[in-house]
Amino acid sequence: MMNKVKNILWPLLFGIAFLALWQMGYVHKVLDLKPFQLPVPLEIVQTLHANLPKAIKDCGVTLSGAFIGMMIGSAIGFMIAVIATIFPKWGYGGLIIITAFNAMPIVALSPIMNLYFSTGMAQKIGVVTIVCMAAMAMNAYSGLNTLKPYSMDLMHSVAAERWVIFKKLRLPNCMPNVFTAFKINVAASIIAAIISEYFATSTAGLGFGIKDNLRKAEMAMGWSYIVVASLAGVLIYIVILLLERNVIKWHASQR
Amino acid sequence: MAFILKYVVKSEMASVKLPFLHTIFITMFQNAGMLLEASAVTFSRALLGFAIGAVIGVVLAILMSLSKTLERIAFPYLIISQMIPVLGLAPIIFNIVRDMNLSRIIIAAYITFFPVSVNMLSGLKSVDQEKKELLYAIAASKFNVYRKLMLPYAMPYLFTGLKIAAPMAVTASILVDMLGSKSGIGVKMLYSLYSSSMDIFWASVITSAILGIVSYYLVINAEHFFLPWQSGKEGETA
Amino acid sequence: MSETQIQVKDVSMVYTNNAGEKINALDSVSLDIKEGEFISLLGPSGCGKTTLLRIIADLLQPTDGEIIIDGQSPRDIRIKQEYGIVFQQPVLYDWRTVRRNICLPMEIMGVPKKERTSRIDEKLDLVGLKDFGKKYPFELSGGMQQRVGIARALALNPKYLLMDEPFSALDEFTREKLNEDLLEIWGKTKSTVIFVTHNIPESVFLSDRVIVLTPHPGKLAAVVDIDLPRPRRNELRDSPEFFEYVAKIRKCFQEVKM
Amino acid sequence: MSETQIQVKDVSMVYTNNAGEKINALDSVSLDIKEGEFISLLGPSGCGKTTLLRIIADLLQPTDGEIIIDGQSPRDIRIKQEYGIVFQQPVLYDWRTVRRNICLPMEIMGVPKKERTSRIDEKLDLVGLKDFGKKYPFELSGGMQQRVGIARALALNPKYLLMDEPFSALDEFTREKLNEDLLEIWGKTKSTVIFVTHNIPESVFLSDRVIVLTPHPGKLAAVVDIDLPRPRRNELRDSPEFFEYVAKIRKCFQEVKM
Amino acid sequence: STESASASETTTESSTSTDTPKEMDKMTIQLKWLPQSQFMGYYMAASKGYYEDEGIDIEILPGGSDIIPEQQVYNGVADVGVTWVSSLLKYQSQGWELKEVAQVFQKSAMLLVSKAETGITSPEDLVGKKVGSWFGGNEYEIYALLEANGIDREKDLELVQQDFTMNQILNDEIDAASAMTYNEYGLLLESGLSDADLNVLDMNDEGVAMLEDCLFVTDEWIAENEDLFVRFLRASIKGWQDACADPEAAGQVVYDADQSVSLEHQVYMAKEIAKLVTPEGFDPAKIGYIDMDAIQQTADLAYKYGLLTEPAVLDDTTITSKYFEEATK
Ligand SMILES: Nc1ncnc2c1ncn2[C@@H]1O[C@H](COP(=O)(O)OP(=O)(O)OP(=O)(O)O)[C@@H](O)[C@H]1O
Ligand SMILES: Nc1ncnc2c1ncn2[C@@H]1O[C@H](COP(=O)(O)OP(=O)(O)OP(=O)(O)O)[C@@H](O)[C@H]1O
Ligand SMILES: Cc1ncc(C[n+]2csc(CCO)c2C)c(N)n1
Ligand SMILES: [Mg+2]
Ligand SMILES: [Mg+2]
Repeated sequence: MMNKVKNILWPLLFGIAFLALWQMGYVHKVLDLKPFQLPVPLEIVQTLHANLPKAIKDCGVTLSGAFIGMMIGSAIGFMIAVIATIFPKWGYGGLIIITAFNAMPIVALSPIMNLYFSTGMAQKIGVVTIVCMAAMAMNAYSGLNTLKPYSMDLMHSVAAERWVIFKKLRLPNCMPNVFTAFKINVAASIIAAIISEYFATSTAGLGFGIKDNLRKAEMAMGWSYIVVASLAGVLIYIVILLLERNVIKWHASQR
Repeated sequence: MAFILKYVVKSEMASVKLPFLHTIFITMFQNAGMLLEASAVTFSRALLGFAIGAVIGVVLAILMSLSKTLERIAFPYLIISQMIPVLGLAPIIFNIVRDMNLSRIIIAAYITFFPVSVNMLSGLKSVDQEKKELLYAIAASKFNVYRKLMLPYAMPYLFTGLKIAAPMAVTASILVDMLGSKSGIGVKMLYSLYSSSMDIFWASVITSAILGIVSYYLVINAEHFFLPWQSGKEGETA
Repeated sequence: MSETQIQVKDVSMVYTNNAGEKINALDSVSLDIKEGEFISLLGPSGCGKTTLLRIIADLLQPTDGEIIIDGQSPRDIRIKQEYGIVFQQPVLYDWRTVRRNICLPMEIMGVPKKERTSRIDEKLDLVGLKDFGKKYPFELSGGMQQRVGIARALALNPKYLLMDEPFSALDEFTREKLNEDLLEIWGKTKSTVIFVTHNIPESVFLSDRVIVLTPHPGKLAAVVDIDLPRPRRNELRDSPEFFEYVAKIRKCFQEVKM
Repeated sequence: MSETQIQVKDVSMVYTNNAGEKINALDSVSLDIKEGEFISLLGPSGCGKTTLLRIIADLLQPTDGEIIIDGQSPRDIRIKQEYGIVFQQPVLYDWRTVRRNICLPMEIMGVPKKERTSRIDEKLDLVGLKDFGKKYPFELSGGMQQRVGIARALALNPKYLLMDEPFSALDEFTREKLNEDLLEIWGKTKSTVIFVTHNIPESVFLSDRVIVLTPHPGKLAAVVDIDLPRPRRNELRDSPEFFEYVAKIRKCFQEVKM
Repeated sequence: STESASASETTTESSTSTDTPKEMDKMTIQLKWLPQSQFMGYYMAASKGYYEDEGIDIEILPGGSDIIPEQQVYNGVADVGVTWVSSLLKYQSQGWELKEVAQVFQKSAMLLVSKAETGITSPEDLVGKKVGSWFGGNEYEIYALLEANGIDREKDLELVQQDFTMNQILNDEIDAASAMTYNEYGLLLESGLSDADLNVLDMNDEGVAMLEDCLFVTDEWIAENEDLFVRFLRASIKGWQDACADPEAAGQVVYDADQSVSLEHQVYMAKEIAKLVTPEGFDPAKIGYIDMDAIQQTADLAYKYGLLTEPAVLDDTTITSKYFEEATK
């Protein structure tokens, strides 16, 4: 219990301290910035407050796209890892293709996705999907294949079929790696969703808000959207952590 | 690919949505010089960004593994850091370093470090208790524990992270090309996209993909070089 | 209980590592094992006992020679799921509780749920881990982990039971109790058992025959038939015949080590 | 070789897992160990021997009681790098060869390079792995891995040598040889040794005193002084006094298990 | 910041610049967008050596979608910037000490283009349609157009974001698209459509024109570099004059500076740009002239339609013709 309180308290304290310094102008002093370049927290909060319903709606749009895209992308990445595990020859090609996708910047992917999808949501999901594939594929592949010595022997000794080995050995064995991938993808999916919105048809979403306002010198508004995105990111990360703690409580990292 | 083409052929904008492979390759061939030159700029910056990002990622992971408190404090903020788009970040970075070129490299590194850090940290946290106790029992210094155990143990995890980060470094480098650079694949991509030169656009996209694959192979080769025991063990566990 | 069931024919094993160096682990080992026989393998550490066991279990392909079991290949037997193996290391899956680790091979073999539960209960009791069914492997002591591995293999009632130093991490009394229990189970299931051990009295107590291997590379050094009456109880250990066998095998062993 | 050096005072250990369940592993164990003494811990599997060893080595904090060593805490001793530990599992680093695994603690203690090399050679020879120095752990048999762990601890000439079933995976002869060797080394280094084993004759052969623990939770059941002359050689094992001690301890043990 | 990529300039300049030992003043100009004929005046001046003649070592920084000229100039990445007047007014209203110092485009280049079959010939026809805008400050002329014609931008039609390609209108995903006369409109023509296939709403004709490309600086910089800036402006105006006089040549110069956009497109753009910089009846000698009436209209529209929350301050803290007059003396 004490630990749980500490888990939340420490980062919170740190955050508050940082916000205080920022509010009191020290951050600006150090970075040599004017408040109209980087607004102070209170101003951001006030702006956010005034604009809350719209911010929440925009957040919903971006997050749902990010979440769906992350799930699809992770699923595809995972599937590629599975194929690479079962059919090493084929799958290796799959991993290479994923790598190739991973080298396409979001700013190029977004207009490409605009060609394929007409709604902003579909375009966003398309972009996020591609962005999230690699981390999952690489991590899952390593988790599916780095088995403890002799654990495979046990399976072979009872002539377990491939998919049984997969289900009962490889799959649980790769769970820690899957969580690692999710931690990367939480961040990747949200930022990808945001950037895809720069180029989307739709004028909803955090990304549109950020770009539109930062361009128009509405810094407080723009940053309030960044704040919302950050909070959402941290929130999803915490959810992932809680899941992790329950799903892989047997793993060394959880002790 | 064939499937996509077939599907695309039916659509009116076929050649825009996904141009035929041969046209891309012809374009690439015709513009080979320009693309190579641009690739060199982008790739070298990617390498630099990757190197810096990887080092930062590893250092952050080590710091976070040293102290659980630090991890608790830092990790949420690392996530937050990744939520700040370049549009908002670039002016701040520039204000700190006061040099556009350096800003670009920093931004590339900033984008790259995260997967390295997460994977490395997960490796450092996966070290078996008994392996740690062996060193703890002889009061090995933290430095030695990391040098002799944690770091070698986390190497495979690190390389998984690097395999994710290497093509991302290309992405990042292309992105920072677009921050007012005058050459690089990103510049070609942007110019061609906005002037509807779709052939060149696709050629640059394919080039960036190739750069990603090259970077991936570089990491794989480094892995085989640095982790020979890894390949030995595979034979056993496979 | 008379026909040759497992034929080990001139089996050799040479390990080659990445650097191309070769380790000669087994050299032309031949052996006939009868149905329902209880065989012990003895031999100095590193002589190839585990290697031989793994070859019989089709977990490793010999570089030379072959194994024939009931006219079939080890592979066929393995596919028919007729092996039960206790590994030298416990080989438990970290993410499964003790019960679910024991359950695993039964799940794979399609043993009905109810049957599984009752077998798990029975075998947990046998190895003295009744209260630890819900624990994870990392919560167990070394010997307890090993016992889970034993329970797992026994729960299968396998036709061929291969055991690699199953009792090495146990105290003498637990060991002797489990020796008796094992014989009792064997008496019922009529499994063919190949049992690797370093404990000479244990091998005498359990076996119909004791095989002694030489070190580097493992070769057949001696085969000792143990003509002690069955059923055997632990009192037998105090009998002079028992001592004689132990002494005899000890001698073989000593000669081998030279 | 007379003063109390290690004082185990009312040490209790209760493990609590994530679910909040408690396992009572040690209950109020008290024990005085003299400088240079060779002590064996005996007890049924899961009784807390490893737990006690780990508490003494400062790898685990007892939930109650304390350990005082030479007037200091285990932590102080650990910081002074005076422990050498042989773990129950071999605990080798996969990425290091046998030699470099043995070398590891010496590197950390700053033993000069030349000295390291000669100690590695010596200890490799001792455990019979001369030809395996360049191999990686996965190329070794179970017993060979365990011997690497032994060589690694012995190479340190530690003031306090804690050994957790070091010889359990070895054949009787290797074991008996290493028993003698260990005594010889101990005679020279004057280490204080705490030795966990399941082998009663081994404990008698090696120890000045044998400690027997009860199961669940581990409590002190008996302390048996072994008044056999030193230096001891393997011939001693055939002497009646030896048998007497073995029988006596076996009896203690049997009572404990009830 | 020294750019490795300044190679492109050295190729065009090297013939004249290698043997000039004279001490040169370094100066940097931040464009609002990619290197293209939209900025031909500066490229022309650079290529003809006008900057050099004024003792200026010029560096031209391209823009892009993640680059905001106001921020670049304010932060000191560049000395002078090109931006749209409305955008600059907004930054000024937020406290950024930036000052407009020359007005290069005298007209708005903003169009709403639609395919002829959609039948959008007047603003009223936009009702019920999907209309594209780049937003980020580029939407206010459209707002003005709509509201001036009594159309509610929330209810009567759907405003969607355009990426910077013209694919959406080509794909019929939107009915009308924002387009600059000099760029996007040309892209549509190049994609096979003809003038006859397209309907156009021109902001100038609709009376809602807002001024675009202007030059601006920070107060701080200009205070110390008055003379340098005047020299820069003089050279730039000369460049623009040459470019407007011979757009074909200007297109070629820009094309030489950056190869990735086709020559035809650069030439097309150059011709259109010439019409904005020197509209019919405009004296080329006055290129850069600040027409305060037009500025006032821009400011009024910006305030009226919500870009600005209070009327713009138009005095010599925000805009000045002083240097223009100096340069054209
Ligand atoms: N995977 C492997 N690669 C290379 N060599 C191996 C491998 N496994 C075993 N060996 C070698 O083969 C020989 C026999 O090993 P094995 O494990 O069969 O011995 P063992 O008789 O079971 O010994 P122990 O009683 O110590 O378990 C040893 O010399 C060992 O070094
Ligand atoms: N990390 C742990 N978490 C929870 N319980 C543990 C843990 N380690 C040991 N235990 C429990 O503590 C008790 C004693 O374990 P310990 O390892 O000390 O036994 P041991 O005497 O060394 O047994 P063995 O001879 O089998 O190695 C056991 O019941 C075990 O389940
Ligand atoms: C973020 C952003 N979006 C749109 C424009 C509008 N715009 C003005 S000039 C130009 C290029 C050539 O037409 C474009 C697209 C801009 N400047 N910045
Ligand atoms: Mg073995
Ligand atoms: Mg133990």
